[in-house]
Amino acid sequence: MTAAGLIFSNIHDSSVPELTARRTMASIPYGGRYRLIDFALSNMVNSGITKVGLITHYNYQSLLDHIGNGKDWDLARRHGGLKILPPFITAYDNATANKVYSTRLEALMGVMDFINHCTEDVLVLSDCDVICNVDIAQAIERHEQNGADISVITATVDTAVQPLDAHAEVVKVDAAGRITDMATYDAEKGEVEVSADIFVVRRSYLQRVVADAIAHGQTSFYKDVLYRQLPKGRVFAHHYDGFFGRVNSLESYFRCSMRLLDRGSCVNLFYRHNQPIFTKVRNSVPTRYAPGAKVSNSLIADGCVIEGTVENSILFRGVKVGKGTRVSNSILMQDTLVSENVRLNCVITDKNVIIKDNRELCGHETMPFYIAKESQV
Amino acid sequence: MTAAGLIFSNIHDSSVPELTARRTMASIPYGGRYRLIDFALSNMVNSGITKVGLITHYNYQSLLDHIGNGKDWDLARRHGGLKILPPFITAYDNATANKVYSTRLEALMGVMDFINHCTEDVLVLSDCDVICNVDIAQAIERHEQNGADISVITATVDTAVQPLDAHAEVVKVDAAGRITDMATYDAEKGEVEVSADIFVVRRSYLQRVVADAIAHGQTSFYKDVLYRQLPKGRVFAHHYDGFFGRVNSLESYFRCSMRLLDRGSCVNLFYRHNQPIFTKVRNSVPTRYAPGAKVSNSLIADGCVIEGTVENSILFRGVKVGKGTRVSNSILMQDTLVSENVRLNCVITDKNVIIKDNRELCGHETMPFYIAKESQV
Amino acid sequence: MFKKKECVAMLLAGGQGSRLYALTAKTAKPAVTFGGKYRIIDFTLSNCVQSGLDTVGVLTQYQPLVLNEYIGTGLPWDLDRNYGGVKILPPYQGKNGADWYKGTANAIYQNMQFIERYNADYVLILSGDHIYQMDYAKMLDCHKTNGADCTIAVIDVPLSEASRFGIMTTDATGRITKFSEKPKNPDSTKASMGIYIFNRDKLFSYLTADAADPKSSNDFGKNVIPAMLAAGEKMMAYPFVGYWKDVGTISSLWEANMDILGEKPQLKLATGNWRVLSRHDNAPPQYVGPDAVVDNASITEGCEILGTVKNSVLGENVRVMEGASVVDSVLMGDTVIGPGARVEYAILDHNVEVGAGAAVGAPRESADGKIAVIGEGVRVEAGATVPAGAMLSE
Amino acid sequence: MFKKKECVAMLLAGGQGSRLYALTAKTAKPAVTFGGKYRIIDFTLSNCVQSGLDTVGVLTQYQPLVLNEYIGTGLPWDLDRNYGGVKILPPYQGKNGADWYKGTANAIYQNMQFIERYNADYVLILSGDHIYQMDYAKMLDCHKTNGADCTIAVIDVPLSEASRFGIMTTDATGRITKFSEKPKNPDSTKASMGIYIFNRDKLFSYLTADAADPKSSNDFGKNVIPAMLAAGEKMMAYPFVGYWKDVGTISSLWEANMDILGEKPQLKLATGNWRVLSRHDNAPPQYVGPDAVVDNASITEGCEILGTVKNSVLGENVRVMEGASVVDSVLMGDTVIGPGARVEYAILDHNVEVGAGAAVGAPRESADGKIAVIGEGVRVEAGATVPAGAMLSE
Repeated sequence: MTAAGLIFSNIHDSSVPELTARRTMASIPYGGRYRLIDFALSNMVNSGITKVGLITHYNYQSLLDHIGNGKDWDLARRHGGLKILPPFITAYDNATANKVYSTRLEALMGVMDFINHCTEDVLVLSDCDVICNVDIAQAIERHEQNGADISVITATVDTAVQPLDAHAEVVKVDAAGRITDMATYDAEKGEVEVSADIFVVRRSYLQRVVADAIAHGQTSFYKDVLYRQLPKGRVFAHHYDGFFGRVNSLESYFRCSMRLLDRGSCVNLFYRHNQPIFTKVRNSVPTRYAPGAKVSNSLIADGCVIEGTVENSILFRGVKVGKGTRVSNSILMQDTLVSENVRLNCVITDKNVIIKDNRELCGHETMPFYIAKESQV
Repeated sequence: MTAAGLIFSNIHDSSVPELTARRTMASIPYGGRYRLIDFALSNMVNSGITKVGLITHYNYQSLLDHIGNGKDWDLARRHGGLKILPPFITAYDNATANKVYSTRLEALMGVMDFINHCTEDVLVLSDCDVICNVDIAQAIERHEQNGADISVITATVDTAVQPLDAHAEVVKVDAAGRITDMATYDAEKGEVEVSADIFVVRRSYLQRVVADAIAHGQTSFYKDVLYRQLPKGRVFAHHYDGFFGRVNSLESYFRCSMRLLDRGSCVNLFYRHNQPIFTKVRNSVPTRYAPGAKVSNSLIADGCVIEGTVENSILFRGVKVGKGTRVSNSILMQDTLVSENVRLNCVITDKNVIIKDNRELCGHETMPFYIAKESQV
Repeated sequence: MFKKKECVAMLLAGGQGSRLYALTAKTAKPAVTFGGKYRIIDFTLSNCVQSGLDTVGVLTQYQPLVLNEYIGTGLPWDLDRNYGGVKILPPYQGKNGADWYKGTANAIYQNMQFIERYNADYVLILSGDHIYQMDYAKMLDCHKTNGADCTIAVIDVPLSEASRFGIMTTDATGRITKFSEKPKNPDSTKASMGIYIFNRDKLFSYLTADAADPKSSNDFGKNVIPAMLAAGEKMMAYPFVGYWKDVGTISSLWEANMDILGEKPQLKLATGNWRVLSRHDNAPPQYVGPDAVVDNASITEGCEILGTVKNSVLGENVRVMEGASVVDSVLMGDTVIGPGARVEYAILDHNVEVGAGAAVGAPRESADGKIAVIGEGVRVEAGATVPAGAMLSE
Repeated sequence: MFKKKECVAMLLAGGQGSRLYALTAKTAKPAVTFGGKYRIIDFTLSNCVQSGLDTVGVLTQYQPLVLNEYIGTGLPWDLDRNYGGVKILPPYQGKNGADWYKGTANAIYQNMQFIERYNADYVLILSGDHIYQMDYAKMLDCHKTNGADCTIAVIDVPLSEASRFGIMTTDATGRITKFSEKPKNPDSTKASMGIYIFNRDKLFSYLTADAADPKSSNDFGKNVIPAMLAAGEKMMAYPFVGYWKDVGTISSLWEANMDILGEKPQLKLATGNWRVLSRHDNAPPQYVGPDAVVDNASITEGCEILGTVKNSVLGENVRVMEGASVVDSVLMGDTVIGPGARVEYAILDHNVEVGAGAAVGAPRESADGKIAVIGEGVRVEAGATVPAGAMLSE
């Protein structure tokens, strides 16, 4: 079975307004050198998919900068490869002029041309707010064996550790893997099985249900399409049990990031056999630990210069930590400059932030202190 | 002097509504296998420019398909290369939300980030409605020698052959090459010197005048910026004397195309030493002339199959001309299928048009008959 | 980081192709131009890509410069990949000295390290000098389904011609029971196409044994295949039906070119999504002048036809001037046929210039099968005559 | 269609680098890892790209597989171009037989065709085994301004060391008046860096004469440069000031690695827009564990440090387990230092495994300059001891 991919870059942007003020959910930096889209893209590429449509609506300049020509994911191809699907806007007034899709179903309607021109048997749909490393090839194989219309990747979430919100869809699955029920998360406690918002769909089936939804003026992919298909018994779950994180608030972003400092989780996400996570290659120099630097329990990207103390933190590329400075429990994004004798605790700095000498900034793990892009403190 | 390029893909779209209904001016097919943007891009690449920003506003899916990852222009690079600059739209309401630029100056304001991040000394600005093959490297050299702020590429147009409209800017130049006066075309007859809408500008100067124009709420690059700079004496003309065509109506599109059947003009445009016109490579087979085919004075792309008669026409890739058919004075775009025993005269077919057996369609050179994309007649 | 590849293709492109004489003086046979805008190797490379094989080692030895330039980064075939893609594998100097490739098997033997890097389970051995379109993925499926050690693609040839080929005798299941290289009295019409799929480990052990045998000529057909057969390995034939031509001689090269012409060409260069990919320059569309006559011809970009072209295949940038005629000929490209010149029943390599009024070749009816061949860069003076069957080189 | 290139760079990368012993057993010297995430050749390649030279021929001969894979399509250096870019130029078999490269000049001689294709006016000759950052565009400007036939980059060396180099004596204008290869009594401190710019036609005529001379050893330094000087060609010295190091020996390789460490490193890998480009995998960020000690070190992606690292350079995917210590050492990558193991004053090639509790090398103070070297793929058993200055290979 051949497969093509389709990635929604903006869905759920509004959950994390701080980080998406000038970027898409897809281009939120994560884990020292990644952007959230790297997970969706790598999952597809690792499963042998070589054609991916990337649905963009707004704010996607930073996403285009990250993606470049797709070479870093080996998707710079003459045939297939990565295709940007911009919103359909025209200069002339008409029904669709200046329309920016807001739901998954509307977005699908907007890219029916792309879907119709594919020749692949199945499509893999993915959002960008989940962090996982799924063997999608296996899911496609099962999809075929099951004779499924739609297969939903699902994961088990312990709500005590990862709180959920109403963006999550809870699934009930029978012994054969069939999804029997599906509902928006409603404050259940304990371990719940949720959709990862990654779908394997037969292309012809998707064409039909989307056309039908258009005809009926429907708007929700879950409520109007998926829910109604359940009784037919051809919607299956494919359980994934590796690292699973979902970014639905600044706090959950902080929590999902800090989970990487648990070595087991980090290895589970990044070191799966034959499933590397690809990202844009930036020609950074190695990180230099100056004489006298002290670092512990931290994840550090290349291109950093560390002269002070760093603990329980994540440093993105090009971060500088000056002498006499102590950075604890913090996330410092690309090219953050922390000068000398600074104290940071539970702080998130966005790109190109400058923290001057002798500053002391302190948040809390339930309320990290976010410093916006290019701020100087 | 280092240079970067900036291409406006949508300016003047409204001049040719037929051809831009679902594409940009930049992606109008021309000359059998090209799109109009190929001229702007090739001019830049041939002058050694390796970083080009492509300003897109609307309708740019077909442009993205043509450009791909930029490999065909050798612009698929890690550093520099081709950068798509999409409109700044955000999901959140604010002053610039859903704003689609309509003038060159507004477009420049929208991409100041790109301009500010360039490190090159000069920028080359180009529209997509002119067809020419200019040695821009030479223009940049003169620009430097002249100590110019702006150099405008100009060409001589004989209005008897190529009618002009109010989009054209007429320039007056002194012996030293300085532009002394500039005005919108106002029905002058005979040979007039007009701007090709290609500019070489010092980057720092452009930053300053655009910032100034923003501060003063101005909107026109010509009227508010260029006209006012003339008295300072640092605006120069760089005369170009090769093939020059400008598409400002369907009729002028037809005329500019037919000029390629004059072998001298065609060679002048396409065979300049070290200045090839690059375009997207499509893996077409060679064109096959079946036994009995008759072809004269025509420009024919690869991938055609000709069984009938073709005269004074331009055939794009993948066109089929059936037995007993006669195609005269026509432009058949990509994958047009002309069946058997058809007569076409002064017809323009857009992509994927099908003309069935025994049809007879006839326009006039002053009023070519345009058949829209994917029509069946 | 090398991700595992199920199957790696090894394309033997080192042959000199000496029976193409002037056409292979400066270039290896796989790089010879075919069909106006292709090189012979394009067929095999395109087969690989369209069969989903994205890791191809190209083994070069003889005059590789043109081939190296042509393949470049692999862009035209979408083989410019971060992992895999097309890689040129020339002979090299190791710690213990230098070795040229001694035979087809030896060439693969010296590059086992390349195959190991991708940890491939299967190795597909190809040669770069046949014209055909084949889906290797189906052959691999067959190989796996059969649980074979080696699968060899075969094509039915007329019994009268079978003695020119390596002939496979098979049992009812398709298992090869006998292999005879150019048998005098062939007992089968299944000819080997020189396309082999091997299980990697089996291949390596036979190659290692073959390399240790000083008497071996290190050739697949002569040594490795017979050795495997003798040892009772499971070797299956994979029947192929379709156009297939060895273009190893002047006349077969001419014929194959002519096969792309006609009302219904025998050799289709594109069918559905399957097409032959090639590297070509960005030349403008072809121009056919007011008084030109073009009848039954294949013409490509950059050509300018002012005279007559009949039953001919023209490559890029050929100019046929006023009053000139080109009949029953193959012009590879970048060539000028001067005013009033006549080219008949001939093959012209790249960059040939035929001066005004010159005559190359003779009408096909009277040429008695003798094709005139003009090598790269040759200039035929104005008014000169090149007889049928002549072979000119620089 | 080859567009003209003003200057083409030819990078000699065929040397064995035998004084690096175990480190060059399986790979050519230019492909040896340096500074944790670079190969030695990255410095020269990056210099080319950042000087605006986009056409680079890399001449390979000895153990080219690793180098070929590493350079690949040229992507990391933005040299995967449609016109120009980086091209590997191995020795090849021509119509009249096969030739390995006999010397540096012979390697260029055999590839004159490559330079001709780009119709270059100038040829820049480089070698791939020095660590330095230099803007060749400035050198070319100088060459043109001087109207020179050949320009040679020189660096000032201490008079005491001058006898180890090719020494140029110049007049007041910088014109070279004398060239002495490793002179006993040097009369100048200007040492040749082995970087030459030639006018193309001059170069070709001297190379052709050199190739015809059976007594020549076909070397630039020994034959071509002296011949040009003797003939009175205009040869200019181009002075270079900055970091420059020949990393041809174990100790110089170790020292150059250490030069990227410290409060203010002597060797800066990136300054402003100028940076050394390299190919590297997509490894996750480095992890420094709760009890790790990292002091004065350069560490790159994919590393996991649970023990102690001091005064050391670590390449990709090095794991230093609990209680292990790495001091005064260079670990090229993909290596595991087992729990409690100790590595001091050593160079470890890729894929080395040091078992738990093993000891490699001796403290620098007591090692008497003897660096322990462990070749690619070697496994040091748990508890084993590898003495200072030992040289292990697989």
